[in-house]
This record gives sequence, C-alpha cells and structure tokens, in this order.
Amino acid sequence: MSEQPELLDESVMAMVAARDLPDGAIVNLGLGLPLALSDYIPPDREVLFHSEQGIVGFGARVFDPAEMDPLLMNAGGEPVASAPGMSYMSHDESFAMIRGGHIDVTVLGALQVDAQGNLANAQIPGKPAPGLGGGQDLATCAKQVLVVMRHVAPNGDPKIVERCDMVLTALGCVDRVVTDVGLFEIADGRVTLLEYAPGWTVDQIQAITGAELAVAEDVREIVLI
Amino acid sequence: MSEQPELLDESVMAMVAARDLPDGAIVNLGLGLPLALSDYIPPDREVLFHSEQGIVGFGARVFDPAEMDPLLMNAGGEPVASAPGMSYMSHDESFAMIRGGHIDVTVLGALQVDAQGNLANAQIPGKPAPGLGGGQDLATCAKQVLVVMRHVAPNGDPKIVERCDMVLTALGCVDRVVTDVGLFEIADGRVTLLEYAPGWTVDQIQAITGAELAVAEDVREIVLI
Amino acid sequence: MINKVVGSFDEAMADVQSGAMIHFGGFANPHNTPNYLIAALARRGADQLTGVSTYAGHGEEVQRELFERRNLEPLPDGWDLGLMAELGRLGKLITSFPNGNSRELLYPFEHVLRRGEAEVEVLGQGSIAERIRCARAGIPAFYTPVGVGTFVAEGKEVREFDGVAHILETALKADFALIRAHRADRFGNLVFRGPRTFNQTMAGAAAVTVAEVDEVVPLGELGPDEIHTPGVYVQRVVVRPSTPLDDWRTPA
Amino acid sequence: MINKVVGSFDEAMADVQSGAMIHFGGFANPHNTPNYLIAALARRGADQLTGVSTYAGHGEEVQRELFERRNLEPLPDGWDLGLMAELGRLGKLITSFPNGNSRELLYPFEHVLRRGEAEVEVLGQGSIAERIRCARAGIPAFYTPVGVGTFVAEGKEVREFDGVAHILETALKADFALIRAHRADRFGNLVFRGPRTFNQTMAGAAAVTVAEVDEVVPLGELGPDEIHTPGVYVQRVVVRPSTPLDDWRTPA
Repeated sequence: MSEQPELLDESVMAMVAARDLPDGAIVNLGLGLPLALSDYIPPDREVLFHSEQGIVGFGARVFDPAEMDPLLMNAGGEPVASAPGMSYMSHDESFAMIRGGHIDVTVLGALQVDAQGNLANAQIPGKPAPGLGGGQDLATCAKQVLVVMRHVAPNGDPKIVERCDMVLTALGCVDRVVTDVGLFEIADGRVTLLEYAPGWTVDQIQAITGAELAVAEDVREIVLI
Repeated sequence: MSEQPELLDESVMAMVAARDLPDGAIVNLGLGLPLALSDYIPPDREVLFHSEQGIVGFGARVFDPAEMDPLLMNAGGEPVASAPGMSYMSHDESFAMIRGGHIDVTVLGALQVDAQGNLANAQIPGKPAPGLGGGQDLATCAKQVLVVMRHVAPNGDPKIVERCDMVLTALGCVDRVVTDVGLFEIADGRVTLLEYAPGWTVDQIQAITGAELAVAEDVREIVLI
Repeated sequence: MINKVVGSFDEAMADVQSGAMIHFGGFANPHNTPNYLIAALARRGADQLTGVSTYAGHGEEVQRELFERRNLEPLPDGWDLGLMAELGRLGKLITSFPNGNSRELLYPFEHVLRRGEAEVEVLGQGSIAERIRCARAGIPAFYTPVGVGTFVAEGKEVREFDGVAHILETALKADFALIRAHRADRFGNLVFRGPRTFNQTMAGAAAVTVAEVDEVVPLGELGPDEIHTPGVYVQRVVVRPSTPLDDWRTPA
Repeated sequence: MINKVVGSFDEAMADVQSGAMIHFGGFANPHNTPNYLIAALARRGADQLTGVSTYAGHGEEVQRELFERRNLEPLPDGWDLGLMAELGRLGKLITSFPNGNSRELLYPFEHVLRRGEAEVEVLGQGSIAERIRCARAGIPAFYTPVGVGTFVAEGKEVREFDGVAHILETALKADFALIRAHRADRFGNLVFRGPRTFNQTMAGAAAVTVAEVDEVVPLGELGPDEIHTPGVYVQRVVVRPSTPLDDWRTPA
C-alpha cells in the first residue's frame, strides 16, 4: 500500500461543508469541527446560523478579545460576531424551532456513522457518562443532517462503519458526511463517495472505511467553489 | 311573601367581588359582569389583571374615545388603561400561565352554578353552539374561581342549583359566587350564604335559590370595605 | 439573498387552494387582525376551508355596531373572519367562540351554523393555543386537565397523572397561517405591538406563515433582544396600504 | 404593594432545604449564569439536591483554563454548577452534558460521577427544555420523536403518531429555579440580554423562581412590548453587587 496522501485540514473540511449550504438556509452548528462553518460562508449567500441557547443569525467567530461580546457565543462557547437580522430566544423556543422541523441543515460532529445513517456521538471514550447536548433533537428533527468528522478515530478505527457499535444518538438520520478524505452521501443503506480529497484514490479511501463504499458516477476531486 | 328588596346593581356586584382580591393577586377577568372589576380596586392595593389575549397588569376601563389605545382592551373588547409594570405576551404563553396555575383568582360569569361547584356558562340560550372562550381553562386551572352573576336568569329560573342541567364548562371548580342578592361560598357540596344584600333575609334569598343554602355563623350584610 | 417581502396581498394568497386549513390570527379586534390578508383570501375565492380561529369574526355590520357602542368611528378596512363566513367559504371552523359575545347581535358565523352550512369544533382557547404551539414545536400530542368531564372530552383519551384526569389533545398544523404584526424586516423577523394574541402563537405553525405588517424596516433595525418572532417562522411579509381601502374587493 | 426585590442572596436562598429539586439556568457561560445565587446556595449548605441543568458546570479551574484559551481574563465571580459538584451537594443531576466538551479537561461533575457519588439522568437538551416548559405551562406530559431507539427511550412509553414513533416525556417542576436576567422591576418583570437560554425557560417552572439581575429599574421603565418574562413567573429578585466579589464564601 502506497504512502497515504495528505488529509484535509479542519478549515478545508469546514469550507467543503459550508460550500453546499443553500442561500437562505437555517443551519445549526454543533460542537467540534462544525463550529468553524460560520467563518466560511461565501459572500454571495445569506445563511442563518442557529445556536441552541437561543440565537438565529450569528456571524463568524471572533478571535480578538477586544471585539468579543461575552454573551454572544456559538454552542461550543466560542465568541461569534453579531449580524444584522439576528434574534435571541429562550432554550424552549430554540428547541421548538428544532423539533418543529424549522432547521434546514444541522451540522454535527460524530464518533461513528453507519450505512443506515445511524449516528453515534454521545459516549466519548474515557468520559463517565454519555452526553447528548442538543445533538439528539437536531439529528432527529432537522431536514438535513450533515456530519463533519475525521475519517478515522484517534485509535485508528474507521468511523464510517456498516453498523454502529457505540451508543446511538439517533437512528437513520445522517444524509451527508464530510471527512478529511472526502464527501459522502448516505441513503438507502449505502455510503456513496461523491468527492475525494486531492491525491486520494477510491481504494485508499475504502481501505480506511468500515463500510462498503459505492462511488458516484460523477465522482470528482473536491473543489471549494 | 313580602315584596322583593332591591337587587344590587352591576357596579356594586363588581365592588363586592373586587373588595376581596388580595394585594398582589394575579386576577383574570372573564366576559360580562367581571369586566367591571378593574374599575374598583381599592387604591391601597396592587392587583394584576390578566387578559387572555396576552396582557398582565392592565388598569381601569376607558370610556373617553380620546384616551383609548385601540390595541389595549379587556377580554370583552372594552378599552382599558395601561398601567406601569404591564406586559404583553402571546396567546400560548397567556394560557401556559393559566394552565400552569399562575392565576390566583379567575372571575367568571355563569349561567348556572351548583352545590358541587360545577360551572355552566357555555351554552347561551338561543345561540347555535356552545362557546368556551378561555373560561374552561380558567375554571379548571386558576387557584380560586369566583363567579359574578345575576342570582336569577332572565326567565326566572334560579342560577344557583343543586345540580347543573346545562352544558358544563368545568367540574367542581367554583369557590365563591357574588350575585345581586349576596355573596356565597361553595365547598364540600354545600352552598353557604356569607353576606346578603341590604334588606334581604335568608328566607327571601333561599326562595330564589335552587340549592339548599347553609348560612355562615358570621353572616352579615354586605359592606363595601 | 433572503427577502420574504412580497409585493401584494393577492400574491401572498395566490396559492391557497380550496379545502386548505388556515390559521387566522388576532383576537376579536380588527386592529390585531390580518384584515388585508383576509380580503385577499376572499378575492382568491378558495372555499371549503378549515379555519382555526379563537373567534368566528364580527363581519362588517356587527363590527360597526360594536364600534358605535363605544363612540368610535368604524374602520373602513376592519375585515375579519366574519367576511369568510358571509361569503360561505368555511367548511369547518375550530374555535372557542363560535358565537358572538352579545346576546342581541347575530354574528355572521351564527347564521352559517343555523343554516347548517359548516361544521364547528368548539374547544377551549388554551387548548386551541397549545395545539397550535405544538404544531410549531414538533409535538404531536399533549395531555391537559382542561375539558375533562365536559363535551370537549368526548371521544378523547383520558389518563391520570398524579391522580388528576387529563385528556389527550393533538397538534393543529395548518397549510397557511395569516397573522398581523407591527414591524418586520426582510428576514421575516417580527415585532408586535400590544397583546400578541394568536398572531404570535400561529407563526411557524403552518407550512406557510404570512405576516401582514404596518411597516418593513431595513435589516438590522430590529434588535436581537427586541424581535418577538424570528423570521424562521415566517415565509411571507406584506405591508398594509398607507391609505386604508374601503372595499374588500379592491386588489391590494 | 408588590415588591419582589429581596435584600440579599442569602435571604433569597434561606429556605432551600436539603433534598430540594432545583433548576439552574444559563448555558455554559458564566455571563448568563446565576453566579451569586449559586454561591449563596453553597453557603446555605443544603445537600442531596436534585439539579436540573443543561450542563454540569465548569468549576473554577476549568473555567480559568477556558478563559485563558481565549486570551480572556477569568471572572472572579463566575461560579456555576461546578461549585455545587465540587462541594458534593448534588444527589442527582438531570442534564444533557454530564461531561465537559473538552477531552483533555476533567470537569467537576465528572469526578463526582467517577466516584459514584451522584446519580445522573442524561437527556437531550430539547426534551429537558420542553419538560421544564411543561411545568410552567401546566402540561403533565407530551410526546416527542427525539430519543426513540436510543438509551433515552428505556422504560418510556412509545407511541406512533402518523406512523412515526414518539416517546412520552413528563413535566419537570422544581422547588426553586435560579435564573439570571439583565433588568427587573419590583413586579419581577424581566428583560434579558443576549440568548435567553434556560433562564427564560425555567422562569415559572418552580414553586419559587429567583432572578439574579444586573439592575432593578423603577416600575414602568420596562415597557409592555419589551418585557421578556412577566413578573407572574418570578417570586424573588436580587441585584448583583456593583463590585464583583472573589470568594463564594463571602455573604452577599
């Protein structure tokens, strides 16, 4: 087996995920890698980012302490910018919005995703209890579930598998997955490779994937536009 | 039987009902006679009037068109004054407040009330369907249910009865009744006369009442203070 | 770019089909009623509608009488659900006030009921409000103590919680919600004035929520702490004419 | 005269008994957490509490680390539920985040769980929020599609609506709700600043709701369209000290 090509870095993964968000979409960003998406919205589009504590319409992350609003953070506690048209609400209304099907896309991190679209992101290894946050509501009720995660776990295990064996967050919910080696669609019990990271072959990707991959007819190298 | 003494007029009935509202109480005013209560709160007390369309804390009724706010009305569509500390909300929150037991006293009109505390105020004679408004929620969920009504129906039938035979609004809910002849308590399946209108005797009141009356030990003539 | 502001009331109502289920906002006051949306719906001509409204509407005649009793000038454009009743467009109404408050006045929907031309489902106002909120919030059913032992409970599941009987009520999701608000921006964010009534409750409880507003302001003018209803719940916004019209038949 | 403003945090927490159930407002940010109420609760000494909180708290050490990562000065008074965990006051926690977000940092409640000193009930954030809202709204139980087929559904009734499986969740009414808001008046009316989190959700969902605020303003200064939470839902209001304290043991 040849040496492994380069993995996409986290910002590029976020850009790939952000690239496909339609104009006008209401998008929730979950903990971890998804939080970066609000930094990468193409300027020709308006995407309304929702955060569970009661925000619709926040902007990019803020890294300069002088510009931070201590009350305005994303779900991971990172300061974000306000944007015109933003609104605040309560946690119950925020989840009424989620449960009521008003979120177009939820972007979530994951520990495992399987060919049935099952999602496991609750029981982080080494932590004393499973944690759900808002992920279970989002995965169950958003119109589209997009997972952004590393392709392989720190211990080398594949994270896209035939059947999740970790604690499940929600069943049959995942539609798309962005990893550091490609973009995948999950539908009808099958994982399909849509785009691959520069330098990667289908075989190389299959070799680090725990489910059998189908390959889209128009499979292509990832481009960011 | 001697000639009937004078009946209390509507404003006096409202004053009697208003007299017993405790300082700080949250009080909902229903359609009909109860609407007048907000005009008669003693100046040493703060009572917060709730109205179902989403108001807490409105003031007295307004009769001068120049002073009316067309958006600020009581449940019967009568213009009322704003008061400091008033707040607006949605219908769902307004009834969350009612159903959640946050209303101390609800003041309702009635067609019939019985010795079990059952309330009938839904099917107005001559109307094609029963109407409930917010009365069913209020009668079921307020901490205290106070009925203000004429003692006798337009057709001469008593309105306080042993057992309601009209369409029921809520069961076992009525605590007190103010009529144009007295103030009554309903508890443990018994209607007790607490206060009588000037000139009225117990026998005269019993004669126009459809349930057997008990008489409070300290029964007295109605006073307005 | 997101822009939910549509150019006319007729455009906003153009896709309402006969047989649709419609939430009608407001509370027995033409000042918080989506008057022009109702007029446009009347012009649209869809019938056999299932309406959800806490009251059945005043109609022009009763409304004039009610205003005169308070020494107020009647509104030229105070159209409400009474208009739909008068035109015979309602196949069914889910409501808490099928009749008017007044014993002397006959409201338009009372005529409809007497002629047996529409079905009615009478339910307490709080249960209607919560069933609508459930539709917005993705909850199919909930238990309430309200209505137990009365005609409202007929045919419904009864269940005890902590020894108290409750009945099961289900969500009411409509095809369209017609609501009235004060100000909006192009995202559909809304600010209300006065009691927010069913207008706020119904926003987001239909496939298409349409808000009739006094004014559309530039994005950013409505502050994040001030917005009552996020634009997520609103699909279309239409601005009321600056000069009131006086005939519901006039396109607007 | 209505006056819900109490003179000290210790007075506001004086009647909390051991074994009480307590809603803790906020969301993983000391700036929206009722810091001084938590400190007063710690001084009060009640233990075996059942806490309801979407997160289990940072505690002083983790919070300092999180602030330093963002080049921010740690707050001297950023006390949160982590303090209650460190002091061993929690008998049970109902939460969606029993652990911290960070794999490298160990949060106080994680230590408690590892030592087996408290029970935990893990539930999705939306179901916790709705269970609390139900307590405020007088609804004993509701159905939700969230959690079906996962550990969350264990032991719960499952029922289909429109062919989709749902589980039954029940209301969570507490003895006390500790929340944080920006401004209040003597009626207990509240205005929040920023995301309103569980602070707004929990108001009214306990026998006693206590609001910690930056400022109490004269009655009438908060306008009726502007008030986020009516005072009906609030029993006590306490104002934060103008100069931050830096030890939770200091009476305030």
